[in-house]
Amino acid sequence: MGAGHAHPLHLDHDSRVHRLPAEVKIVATLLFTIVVVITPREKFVAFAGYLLLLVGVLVVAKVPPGWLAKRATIELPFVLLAIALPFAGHGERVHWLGMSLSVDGLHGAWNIFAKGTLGVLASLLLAATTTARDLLLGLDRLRCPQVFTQIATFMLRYLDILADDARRMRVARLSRGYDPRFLWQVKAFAVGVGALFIRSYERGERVYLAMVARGYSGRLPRPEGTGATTADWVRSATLPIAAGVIALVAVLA
Amino acid sequence: MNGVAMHIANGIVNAQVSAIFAAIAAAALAICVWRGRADLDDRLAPMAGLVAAFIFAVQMLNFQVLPGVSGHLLGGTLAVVLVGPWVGALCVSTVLIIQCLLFADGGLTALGLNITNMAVVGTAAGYLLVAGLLRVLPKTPRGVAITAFVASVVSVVVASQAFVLEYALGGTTELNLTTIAGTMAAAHVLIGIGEGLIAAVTVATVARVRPDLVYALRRFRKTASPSPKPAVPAPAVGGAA
Amino acid sequence: MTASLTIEDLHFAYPDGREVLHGVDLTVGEGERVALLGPNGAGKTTLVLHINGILHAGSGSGAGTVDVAGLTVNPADRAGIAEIRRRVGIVFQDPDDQLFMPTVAEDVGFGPANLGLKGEELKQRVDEALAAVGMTEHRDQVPHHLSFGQRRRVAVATVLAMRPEILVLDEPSSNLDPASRRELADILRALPVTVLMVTHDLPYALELCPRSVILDGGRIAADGKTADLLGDAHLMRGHRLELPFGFDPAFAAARLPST
Amino acid sequence: MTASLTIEDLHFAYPDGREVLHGVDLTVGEGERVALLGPNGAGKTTLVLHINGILHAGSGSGAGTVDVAGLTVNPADRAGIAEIRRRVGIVFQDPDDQLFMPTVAEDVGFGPANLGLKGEELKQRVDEALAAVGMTEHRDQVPHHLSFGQRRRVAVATVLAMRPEILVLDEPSSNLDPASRRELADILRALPVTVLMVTHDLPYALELCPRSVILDGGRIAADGKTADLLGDAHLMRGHRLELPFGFDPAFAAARLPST
Ligand SMILES: Nc1ncnc2c1ncn2[C@@H]1O[C@H](COP(=O)(O)OP(=O)(O)OP(=O)(O)O)[C@@H](O)[C@H]1O
Ligand SMILES: Nc1ncnc2c1ncn2[C@@H]1O[C@H](COP(=O)(O)OP(=O)(O)OP(=O)(O)O)[C@@H](O)[C@H]1O
Ligand SMILES: [Mg+2]
Ligand SMILES: [Mg+2]
Repeated sequence: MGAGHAHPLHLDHDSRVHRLPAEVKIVATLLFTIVVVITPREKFVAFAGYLLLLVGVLVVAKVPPGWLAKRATIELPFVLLAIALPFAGHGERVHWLGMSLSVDGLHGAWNIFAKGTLGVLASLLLAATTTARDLLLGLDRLRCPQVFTQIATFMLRYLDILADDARRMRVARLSRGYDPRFLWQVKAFAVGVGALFIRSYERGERVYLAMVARGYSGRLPRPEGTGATTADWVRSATLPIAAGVIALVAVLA
Repeated sequence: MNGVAMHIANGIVNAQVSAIFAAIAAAALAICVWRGRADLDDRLAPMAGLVAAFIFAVQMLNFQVLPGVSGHLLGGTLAVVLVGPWVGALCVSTVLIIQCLLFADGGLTALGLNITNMAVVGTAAGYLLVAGLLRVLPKTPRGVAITAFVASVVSVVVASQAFVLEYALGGTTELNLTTIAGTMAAAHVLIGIGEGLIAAVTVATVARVRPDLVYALRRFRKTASPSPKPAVPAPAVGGAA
Repeated sequence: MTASLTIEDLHFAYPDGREVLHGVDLTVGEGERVALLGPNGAGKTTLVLHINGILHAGSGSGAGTVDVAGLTVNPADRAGIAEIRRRVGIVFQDPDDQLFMPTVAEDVGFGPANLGLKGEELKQRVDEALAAVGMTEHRDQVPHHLSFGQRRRVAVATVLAMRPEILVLDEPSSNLDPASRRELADILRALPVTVLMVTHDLPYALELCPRSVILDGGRIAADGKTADLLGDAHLMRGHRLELPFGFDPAFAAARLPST
Repeated sequence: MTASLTIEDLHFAYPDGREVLHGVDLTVGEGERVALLGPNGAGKTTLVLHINGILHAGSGSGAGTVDVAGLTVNPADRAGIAEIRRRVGIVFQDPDDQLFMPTVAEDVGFGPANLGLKGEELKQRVDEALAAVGMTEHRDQVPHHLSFGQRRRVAVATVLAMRPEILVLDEPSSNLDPASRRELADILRALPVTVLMVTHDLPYALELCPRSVILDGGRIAADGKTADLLGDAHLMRGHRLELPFGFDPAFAAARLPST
């Protein structure tokens, strides 16, 4: 991970979606997700429409579908929950392949599955096309209170330090004959967690002081550029507006 | 049934209840921002970032608690002990916001629910216990470790019950609430024990090596040995720190 | 000569109770170049970190005053501290403490950007500083993927780019290859600023700093012309300072520029 | 003379694609002391990290073989690697990479404990190693609360305590005060082991290592007697190596022990 620049879900290439300022992407994703969530669950066509919209974004952003599908598996616990619902739900029941299923539960399962999946896909597309730093900059431009962006900046920075220090400690141990198969691994882990925390903290503290020594006052210097233009907003608005139209048509139909 | 990983996804709780809790979370965080500013000095700023990063890292450890039941650590108590309740709540919510936006973990529309459970309820419960326990327990690394352990277990369970409440108000499918409450509580007692152990080890190490960094001990230290440093001027810090 | 830096009766103990400074007094005049010598653990780094308020009485316990260019270091006075930090540039002993941005160029630009520089002017500052330490071709690399010596050079560049009035360097020459070491000396000699340099490299101190101060056990043990101090074998030995192998004081004196 | 270390046609590129080693060949005989010289970024640290398999073809991309005391470094062979790590002790360039335990004594004892030492014997090893670097009184401190030079000394002690057959030191003298530097040289000279030492301190190399190797741009550029290499001004300048200020080769040669 390159010093808070990239993150594991970021796809490092160029596309029209990548180039959009982060703030318009955040707002578009949020509005899209809200439309998805308020759509009544039995409007099946609407959800198909939303999926098509996301496929459109995926094509423009040049995100490989397989890559996205693999990342989407973090939703799995919820899919499992969804599968359980038809069995555990109340009310009217139907019988299918010898199983007694609750109708409300089936609807609930579909609801969680459809809305959950669409939400995860939208968020993944946002993550794939936005670096951590752009995201923070976007939040900053959206007037997110500075404490959050400040804590988040340090958090991303420290994630690197934690990973880096954990790696250094591992190398140091290995070089001195440590064989992680030994049983006292647990003890080493316990000692390690505390030591890692202190060590990373003190390193991070020194880094922070070095930043302060060079005039840091809570805000990273903004890269040149003024943020989103009207054209950017218009372009990104297509997604939530299209979703809104689909929802409206589905409800009215 | 499956013990829900604590990050609620889109579509589990209906839109109205999600909106109500988003408003509650926003109000609570506004208070934290206001109260936390005074705390966020030179020393606490990097600590807050590290606590957030640490919580972020431990939240990635997903525990298989029982067959088919998994959950992960929350970190609220650790945050309270090291950076205090206000900044602690801000740390946990920052983690949740970043996880939601950059790691697609937890639904965007469920952010208010998640923040309420983990950042507000979990942290508040942890804080009350820490404050209470430290009155009676010794202010030593061991005492702080025990405090952190107990407070972690309780706060995790309390936070999990907040989910049950939300589900009762706006669950999209009718389920037997006592079953959910029972399963969630059982699963989270175990999660809480795991979390408590990590929190206890970490806090004990910090208390031994850098006692000055443990927020929960500051109050007691001040009376013991008056520090020459003047109190941080509250308003001046606002923009800068 | 006006004083750039005045330290008076500085005491300091770390939070774990270890007392490190026991009353340090030091005055450095404007434009002077002073070497700060002393054994490992003498408190040199601790002293240096007081100069722009990174360590202060509140970060452990201590007493005494530090004045920089007429301003008193007082951590409670945020505006004053900011002004002092704009005037004093510190190169840390460990380059890993200094570098934190995603690329070398951004890291070097961090300080000047905080000073309000923008656009072309900012870019020029960065380019100049990188050229000075010979790291131009690495400008887009991740700082943590550089070699140790390269990181040290970038660390020096980050401070040069801020054009401070007072330059404080903690072991700047360690891990530099010999040519870079000389180049750094050339750069420092050409800058019209006050320099306080911590070093264990005695010939380097002699070459660059007319005056030296020895810190040992948290107290100033000697203060005088570098050549005189290095020539006093008894004094040197008393503070774990020895001339390195093959160093010939007579040979060196002959080559010393007459500053 | 049997070879302690044989490196053949070693190539290496870091995961980000930067090619660092372009076919390095090096043989070090048993009991030899060899200095590895070269400019910043030449690939010295990268080379050193191959010797006990911390870096290998799999951690980036590369080719070639490294043999240590007759064993071939092969990261897939866990038992072999463990044996090699028991024989080779590496002092890292950055002491922070080396120290990770809560106290100095535990850190120094970590390696010997992994070798199976216990109780009194373990304690004695730790005491000896700490005494050798003069850090006995700091045994119960947190390593990260030491000064940089003190951390360097502890880092050396952690490796000495393992009594390796081959000692690889990456810039061991940087940040050490002059007396510690000399004491380290005395320790190294007294040990009956093979030493490969990376350094930018040319007089130190001359004092300690009869043979030197220059690595530049990922290739061995020269290999010969240290005195000869240092005497070849043209060669030296070509690889950013220059004799430091005040260093008099004639003066040094006269003082060199006749090894
Ligand atoms: N964070 C800390 N906490 C406690 N003690 C410390 C800390 N940092 C340094 N010390 C102690 O303070 C003393 C002085 O350290 P300092 O880093 O100032 O030395 P130094 O003169 O810079 O040495 P070196 O030449 O090795 O860099 C040492 O004895 C060290 O152990
Ligand atoms: N982790 C890394 N990822 C990518 N490139 C790296 C990494 N570490 C080092 N490099 C590059 O490899 C080259 C050689 O680095 P190395 O650390 O081996 O140099 P060195 O000879 O030890 O230099 P120094 O004298 O400064 O310590 C440098 O150009 C550096 O930028
Ligand atoms: Mg120092
Ligand atoms: Mg190196």
